[in-house]
Amino acid sequence: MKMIMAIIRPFKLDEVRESLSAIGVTGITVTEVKGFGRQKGHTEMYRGAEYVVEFLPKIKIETAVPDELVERTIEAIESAAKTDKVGDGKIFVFPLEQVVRIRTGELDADAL
Amino acid sequence: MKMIMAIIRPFKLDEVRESLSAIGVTGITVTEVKGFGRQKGHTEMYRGAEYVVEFLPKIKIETAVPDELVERTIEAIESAAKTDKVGDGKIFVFPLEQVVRIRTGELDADAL
Amino acid sequence: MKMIMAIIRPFKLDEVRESLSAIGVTGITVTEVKGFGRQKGHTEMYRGAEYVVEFLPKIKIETAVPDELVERTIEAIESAAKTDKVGDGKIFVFPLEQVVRIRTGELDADAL
Amino acid sequence: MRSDARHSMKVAHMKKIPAVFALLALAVASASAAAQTPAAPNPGAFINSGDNAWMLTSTALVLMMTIPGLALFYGGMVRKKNVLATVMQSFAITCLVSVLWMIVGYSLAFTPGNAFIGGLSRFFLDGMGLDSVNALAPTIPESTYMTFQMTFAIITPALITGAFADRMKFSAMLWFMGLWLLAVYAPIAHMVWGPGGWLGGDGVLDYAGGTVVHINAGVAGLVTALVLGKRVGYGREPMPPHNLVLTMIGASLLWVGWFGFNAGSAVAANDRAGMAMAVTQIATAAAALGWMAVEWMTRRKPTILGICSGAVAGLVAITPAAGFVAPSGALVIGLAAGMVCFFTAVYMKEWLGYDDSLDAFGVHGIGGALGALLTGVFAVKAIGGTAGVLEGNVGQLLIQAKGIAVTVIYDAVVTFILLKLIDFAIGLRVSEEQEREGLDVSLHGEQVL
Amino acid sequence: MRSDARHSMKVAHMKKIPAVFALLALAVASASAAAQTPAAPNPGAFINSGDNAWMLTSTALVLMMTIPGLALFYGGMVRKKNVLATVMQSFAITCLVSVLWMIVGYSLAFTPGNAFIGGLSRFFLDGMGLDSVNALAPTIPESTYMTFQMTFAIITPALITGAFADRMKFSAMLWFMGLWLLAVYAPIAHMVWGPGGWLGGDGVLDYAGGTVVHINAGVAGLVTALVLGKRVGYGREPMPPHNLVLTMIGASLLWVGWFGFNAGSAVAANDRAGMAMAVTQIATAAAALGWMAVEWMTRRKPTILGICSGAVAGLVAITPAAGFVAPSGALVIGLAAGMVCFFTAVYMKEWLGYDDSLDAFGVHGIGGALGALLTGVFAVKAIGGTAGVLEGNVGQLLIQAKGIAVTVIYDAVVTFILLKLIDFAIGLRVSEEQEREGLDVSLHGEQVL
Amino acid sequence: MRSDARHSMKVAHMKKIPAVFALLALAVASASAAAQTPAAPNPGAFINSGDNAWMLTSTALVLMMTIPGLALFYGGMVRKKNVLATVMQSFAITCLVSVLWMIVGYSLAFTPGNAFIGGLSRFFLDGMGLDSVNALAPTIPESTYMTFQMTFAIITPALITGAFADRMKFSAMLWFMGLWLLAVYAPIAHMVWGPGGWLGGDGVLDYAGGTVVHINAGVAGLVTALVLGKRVGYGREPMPPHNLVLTMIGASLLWVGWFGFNAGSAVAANDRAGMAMAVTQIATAAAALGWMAVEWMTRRKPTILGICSGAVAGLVAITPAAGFVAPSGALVIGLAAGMVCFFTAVYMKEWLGYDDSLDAFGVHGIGGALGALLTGVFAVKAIGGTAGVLEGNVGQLLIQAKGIAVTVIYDAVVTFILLKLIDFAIGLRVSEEQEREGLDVSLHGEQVL
Ligand SMILES: Nc1ncnc2c1ncn2[C@@H]1O[C@H](COP(=O)(O)OP(=O)(O)O)[C@@H](O)[C@H]1O
Ligand SMILES: Nc1ncnc2c1ncn2[C@@H]1O[C@H](COP(=O)(O)OP(=O)(O)O)[C@@H](O)[C@H]1O
Ligand SMILES: Nc1ncnc2c1ncn2[C@@H]1O[C@H](COP(=O)(O)OP(=O)(O)O)[C@@H](O)[C@H]1O
Repeated sequence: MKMIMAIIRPFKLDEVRESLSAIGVTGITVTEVKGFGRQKGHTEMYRGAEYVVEFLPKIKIETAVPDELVERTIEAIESAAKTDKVGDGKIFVFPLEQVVRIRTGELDADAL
Repeated sequence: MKMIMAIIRPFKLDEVRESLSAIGVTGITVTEVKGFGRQKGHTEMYRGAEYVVEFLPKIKIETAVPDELVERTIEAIESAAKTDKVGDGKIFVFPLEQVVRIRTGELDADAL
Repeated sequence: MKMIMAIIRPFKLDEVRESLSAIGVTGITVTEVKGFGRQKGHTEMYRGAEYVVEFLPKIKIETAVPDELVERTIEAIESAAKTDKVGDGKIFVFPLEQVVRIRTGELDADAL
Repeated sequence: MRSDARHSMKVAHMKKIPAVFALLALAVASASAAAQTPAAPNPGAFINSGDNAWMLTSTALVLMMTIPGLALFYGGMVRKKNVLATVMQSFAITCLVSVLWMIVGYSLAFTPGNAFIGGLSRFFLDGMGLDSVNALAPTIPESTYMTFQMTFAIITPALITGAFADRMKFSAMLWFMGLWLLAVYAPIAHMVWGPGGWLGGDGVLDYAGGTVVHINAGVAGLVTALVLGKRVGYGREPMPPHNLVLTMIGASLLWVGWFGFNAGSAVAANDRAGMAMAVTQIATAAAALGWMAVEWMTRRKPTILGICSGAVAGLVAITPAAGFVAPSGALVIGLAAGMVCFFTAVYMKEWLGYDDSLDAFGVHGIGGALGALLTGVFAVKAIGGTAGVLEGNVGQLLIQAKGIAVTVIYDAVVTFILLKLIDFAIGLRVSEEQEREGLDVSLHGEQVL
Repeated sequence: MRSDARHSMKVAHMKKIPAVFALLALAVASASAAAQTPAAPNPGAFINSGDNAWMLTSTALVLMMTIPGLALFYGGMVRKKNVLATVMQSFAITCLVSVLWMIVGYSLAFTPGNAFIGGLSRFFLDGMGLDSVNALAPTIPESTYMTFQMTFAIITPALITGAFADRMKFSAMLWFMGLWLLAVYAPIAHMVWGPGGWLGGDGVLDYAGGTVVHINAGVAGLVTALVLGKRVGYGREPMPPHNLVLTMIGASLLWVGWFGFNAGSAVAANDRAGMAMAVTQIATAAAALGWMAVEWMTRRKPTILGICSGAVAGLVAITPAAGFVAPSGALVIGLAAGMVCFFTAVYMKEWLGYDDSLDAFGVHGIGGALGALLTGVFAVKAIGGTAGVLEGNVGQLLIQAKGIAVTVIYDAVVTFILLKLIDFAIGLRVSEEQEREGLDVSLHGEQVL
Repeated sequence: MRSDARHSMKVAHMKKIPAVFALLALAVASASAAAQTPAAPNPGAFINSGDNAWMLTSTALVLMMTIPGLALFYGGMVRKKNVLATVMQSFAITCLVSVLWMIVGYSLAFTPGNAFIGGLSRFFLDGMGLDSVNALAPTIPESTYMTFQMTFAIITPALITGAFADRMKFSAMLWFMGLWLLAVYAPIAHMVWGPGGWLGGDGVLDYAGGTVVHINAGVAGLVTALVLGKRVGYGREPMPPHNLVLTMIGASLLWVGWFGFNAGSAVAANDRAGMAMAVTQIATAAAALGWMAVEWMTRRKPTILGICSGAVAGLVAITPAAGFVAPSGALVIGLAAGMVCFFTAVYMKEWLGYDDSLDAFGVHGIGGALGALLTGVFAVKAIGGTAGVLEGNVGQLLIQAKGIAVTVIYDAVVTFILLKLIDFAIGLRVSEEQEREGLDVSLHGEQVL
């Protein structure tokens, strides 16, 4: 099992969710985050003060998948989230040792 | 050391925190997230438009624990967060290589 | 590659970001979280009800770095985030198996 | 034909769609018939334009008290998942009561009838033309007076919603409020203020509604809170107000609008209106400071929720007194209200163990009763024509107590019966799952992002 | 000299800085000259203080309808990233129109000229002194009347912004609104209300602006929505309102302020003002209940957005009728408006496929037209001096239809031309990237945290 | 007895509980004695109901300026962790000043005394009955006039809070405001407006408070900002406004309420009230556009904070001028105010390096002074009875300057002394840790979720 975490553009969330559902990923956890990277931020002005806001709104999605789905999950996210402009985001793959479904106590692959 | 991450129902947070404290877990980080899974969402209506909101409010808790506490931590979360209805959430266990306490520079087990 | 996650005080974010930039870390993802730990919370009062709010506002930063940068990243965060008071936060280091840049499909070190 | 079609529709949805729509169908039917209002022979001769200007303004101010005032005052205090459902209650009550008042409420309260209830001479406002005048407001058009009184009839049931926030079905709420308006508000208003009303005739002083509005709403709130039971998780889970900025806006608009409520109750832009405004301002400020001071001393910190609650307590307590007392009396009434309501909202509720979510009873019920009694103490003959205890008229206190007692008993009994009836018919309370999810999404399919 | 300096500045920034600043430069130049207002011979003798009190109040109420009322009503309905840009539109229009109205708008609309447009006798309010009076408002100072009418001129363009929310350039918006005010609003207002106006002379009934304000704004909104095209992602991505509490506050302040709009249109604190207020309240409440009922039955849940929309639809529909109909007529007009506008905003827009973001056309255009027609049906001679169809005057319906038709056609054509001109000169729409990022940050460099 | 108990309580908490409670204890004691107001011989004969209607309304409007207007205007500009503490300041000042005004403030400012301060004839409003009248407002009840002036006394200290947002102790703030009201506001108000006041007698023109309210508040704000020092992190950490929607609501309600402020300062619903309203609207709009234009040109984007700030600057600048100038003069005053205050708030503060958090000085101090001077330039004899420079009366400019100078000097000196005294007694500033955590939680134990 792997935990796949991806940072994407907010307006791409629905497309990514759909393309994940299409390949059989049934559980996703989503967090609103701010990202700092190559994509440049914007300037805000408040009376005397001018701020460069370097953090841009992004969405983090996390989904735990069995090993055999890792490749396809990455591809699904990639194709749905891509706009070819700086700031599309990244996909990170983590080792995952154990999963438990709270409701049933099921473990690992069964718990996904 | 392991990092234990759990997705739970928002109103269970206090109970989970208490049962973790009871077994000696002293540090927790909590994030508001949205979850997508088997539990079905609700419908929202705004004049002409009807949306199926598939993402439900959930709470993510993360706690780093020494190896010997892993089992008990999982159990504590499980028992406190369970309602036996779809949507109770999941527990994920990650390997954790290093921990540093910023204030003191203490490392690993001492830093927890 | 490692994923370095740190919990810090909100007002330290800008300093930490700058000291990370200084050592060449170019991508960071930031999440608003609530932390529970040794630092004690505050009391809130609403008419009859008095609540001890144990969760304090914290910032979580996540940055994926190549192995050779891990040490310096930890140091950079440590020195920028330290105030020597309880509640400064923690740094966690995770193994990271794979990284993909969505825009280009670049992998691992190239994708950071 | 049209009304028939609507009627059968109504039957099919009986459990969901409130009775008001049946009444509305009736209205459509009657409207075509009623369109011929009698012509005005000498229109407008009786009108004092200054008085009318002030009463038009007061009507707008009192409407503003409920929407958005009270809606925000309450909406800011609930959890975020219930804020839309909470403001929806005030808004929907505004609409429902306006129509019911036009149909029959005004007639039942403010036209001649017997000592307990008015007549039906203004059913559907029949006969209210340009030149009509109600003897209770001789210098302004009846249309102005009817609408001014409508805004009082709106806010009273809306106040009750604070007691049962977060757990009542919206449909049950509409049924309850519609019936309560006609079965409780209209008769009490008639008894105290209406032509030939029993309590007013007996000398009960209630300038702007301490009894009719606040005790009435507070007691109904207490009964509803008891019948409905506590919120799921009450006492175990924290339920902090999600946005006290909204509550501050609400309290402020209540305060500003209350000038229309109290000074408007002079029904003229005269000297008594000026004095009513002055004492309202003084009592409110004193009550807010009083609440804040006690809170600061007993709980270490002054809160914005506290100072706003104190201000509302002061507004409530000065309401019956406004046209009767002098500034010095107002200062004492305000201080007393702020301190007493602090204890009733903060401690008494805990001791007695009911869940009056937003303290409709602790603030409006108690504050209204306190104000009604102190009116009997501080009334000044030179201002309102009646002396109080301090001027030697000890009996006034008993008369005031009688007004309170009658209202409390009648209100509590009828409210209880109405609630039990509705509970039997369609159920009062949402399911635990709906309550957990939040009423915004479960009842209205909307949420604040 | 000063104005010259500004002039050259203006040219340099021609594409970004709206024309108003050129006009302002002119103003600076003329001000020194115009400062000598003629002295008042017998100042104030004609003034009825009660009428003036009410009209001063009404002016404040109608201003409050736009800021913060309409700004919040619309602001709550957009996505969070556009809320500041949305409220900014109402605020900036308030400022722009105030100045243009002072310069020339008032003169064009409300001074004698020909049947289609007024004269220039009040250019820069020249000659409006303390003792001036406009024959349309004989008992109050002209300064009061001019400002009261200014607030109507403010809200009308502000209403249009709902149709093109989330995608228009701010500079283009300012140019459009300034030109539209002079080329569409001023002539239509003159034709319907102005001295010697064609439509008013022909007997078109429009008490407070069903035609001049609401049809006018609604149709201009529809044209703008069509010319601009749909929002990026419309129909594919969810665009739920981000904060309906703001929308509720806005709807409430619109309602409260509308007392100044409708009852203020009596231009006096008289009996007709009282009746106008009463029928406004009744129609609004009925419309809100009507929308809610239909929504509840057809879509299973009553919503706060629905009940607020219904209330606004009712306010719109009763606007032309207010001083002409009786309470029973108002009840029917309200019910009809709530139900009809529910269908136009919820279904018609989908069928026809235009993106009128916040339903400026569906609510104001349709509601205004419905109200204008029903005014012809329910007008009561004893109230407004003109009988409607129900009292046997069938022809009034045709006269009303003529007023609607003229407004729709003139408005649609001129609006279309103005938009095309501006599009050609500086472009109407923001870039897709700006739209994605949100107008708050991309146009104004600000955001709500 | 009761007051004794309270008194000893007070001593125990001396460092935390402000002096007002001591005064309140006194009030309680005096109230029983003062309850016998003299009877009215021929009550109400002098009252013009239209004037009274307008002044009752104006009082409500001006109260609305502070709560919720100013509270929101300021509250939206601070960081989220301080929003409740910020709105709390305006709310608590409203309560505190109301009571102090009733006790002694009104008497000190508006009853006969000497050239610098009034007398004590209305201590605790003693002797103010139904039929009382103040010679400054001969056609309305004194109760109305007293309350109207109370709302001015409320907003002036509340304006100061913008200068020291985010860092002052709540207890110190209450002490400071209470003392400042009596030691600075009351005498300045008396000198300019009071019977026998020195500056007013010398011909200083200040229609609605450019000097008394705005310069006064602005200068006190500057001194407070300097004495308190900068916010922790100022200049290093970003401190963007957390919710400019609140600021927009606040600015809008300030604007709407300002009709009561300026047109209400006619103390009658007369022709001058109408003119004051018209010029207020024009100057405000012009100032907002002026600020926006300069911002757009110098900083590339027009902002909602900018246009709102410009509107407030315009309102401030037209305040002293309202009853004296013609529309054309108002247009110039507005434009000038918008542009000048842009520079003082945006650039001057940076150059001089003080931390006037929300620009109380940059907008109110500078805008008030500019308006006071331009009143001397644009005053029109036919409107306010006094000619300005443009009509040949060059001396008026000097008189205006004198009014400004006296206010600035007196205010700055006394404010400084008061602050030092309070700092010595209980400390002015919160700890750095409290400031970091946010005042909402650290001072009030509450937060917006
Ligand atoms: N090394 C990293 N660690 C964690 N998050 C990163 C890292 N690099 C980028 N990100 C996240 O990905 C987002 C997009 O990255 P950016 O460099 O702007 O563009 P791109 O993905 O096109 O290279 C960032 O806003 C940040 O949230
Ligand atoms: N594979 C997964 N990866 C990440 N998060 C998941 C995954 N599956 C479920 N979740 C999270 O757990 C929550 C509950 O899951 P759900 O399938 O609805 O019910 P249950 O936990 O009872 O099976 C989801 O809302 C989501 O946040
Ligand atoms: N074991 C842990 N797992 C996850 N997060 C932790 C853990 N311990 C602490 N934290 C996070 O670090 C923050 C600071 O910890 P705390 O114990 O208060 O102070 P310190 O870091 O000085 O020891 C906490 O608020 C929490 O967010």
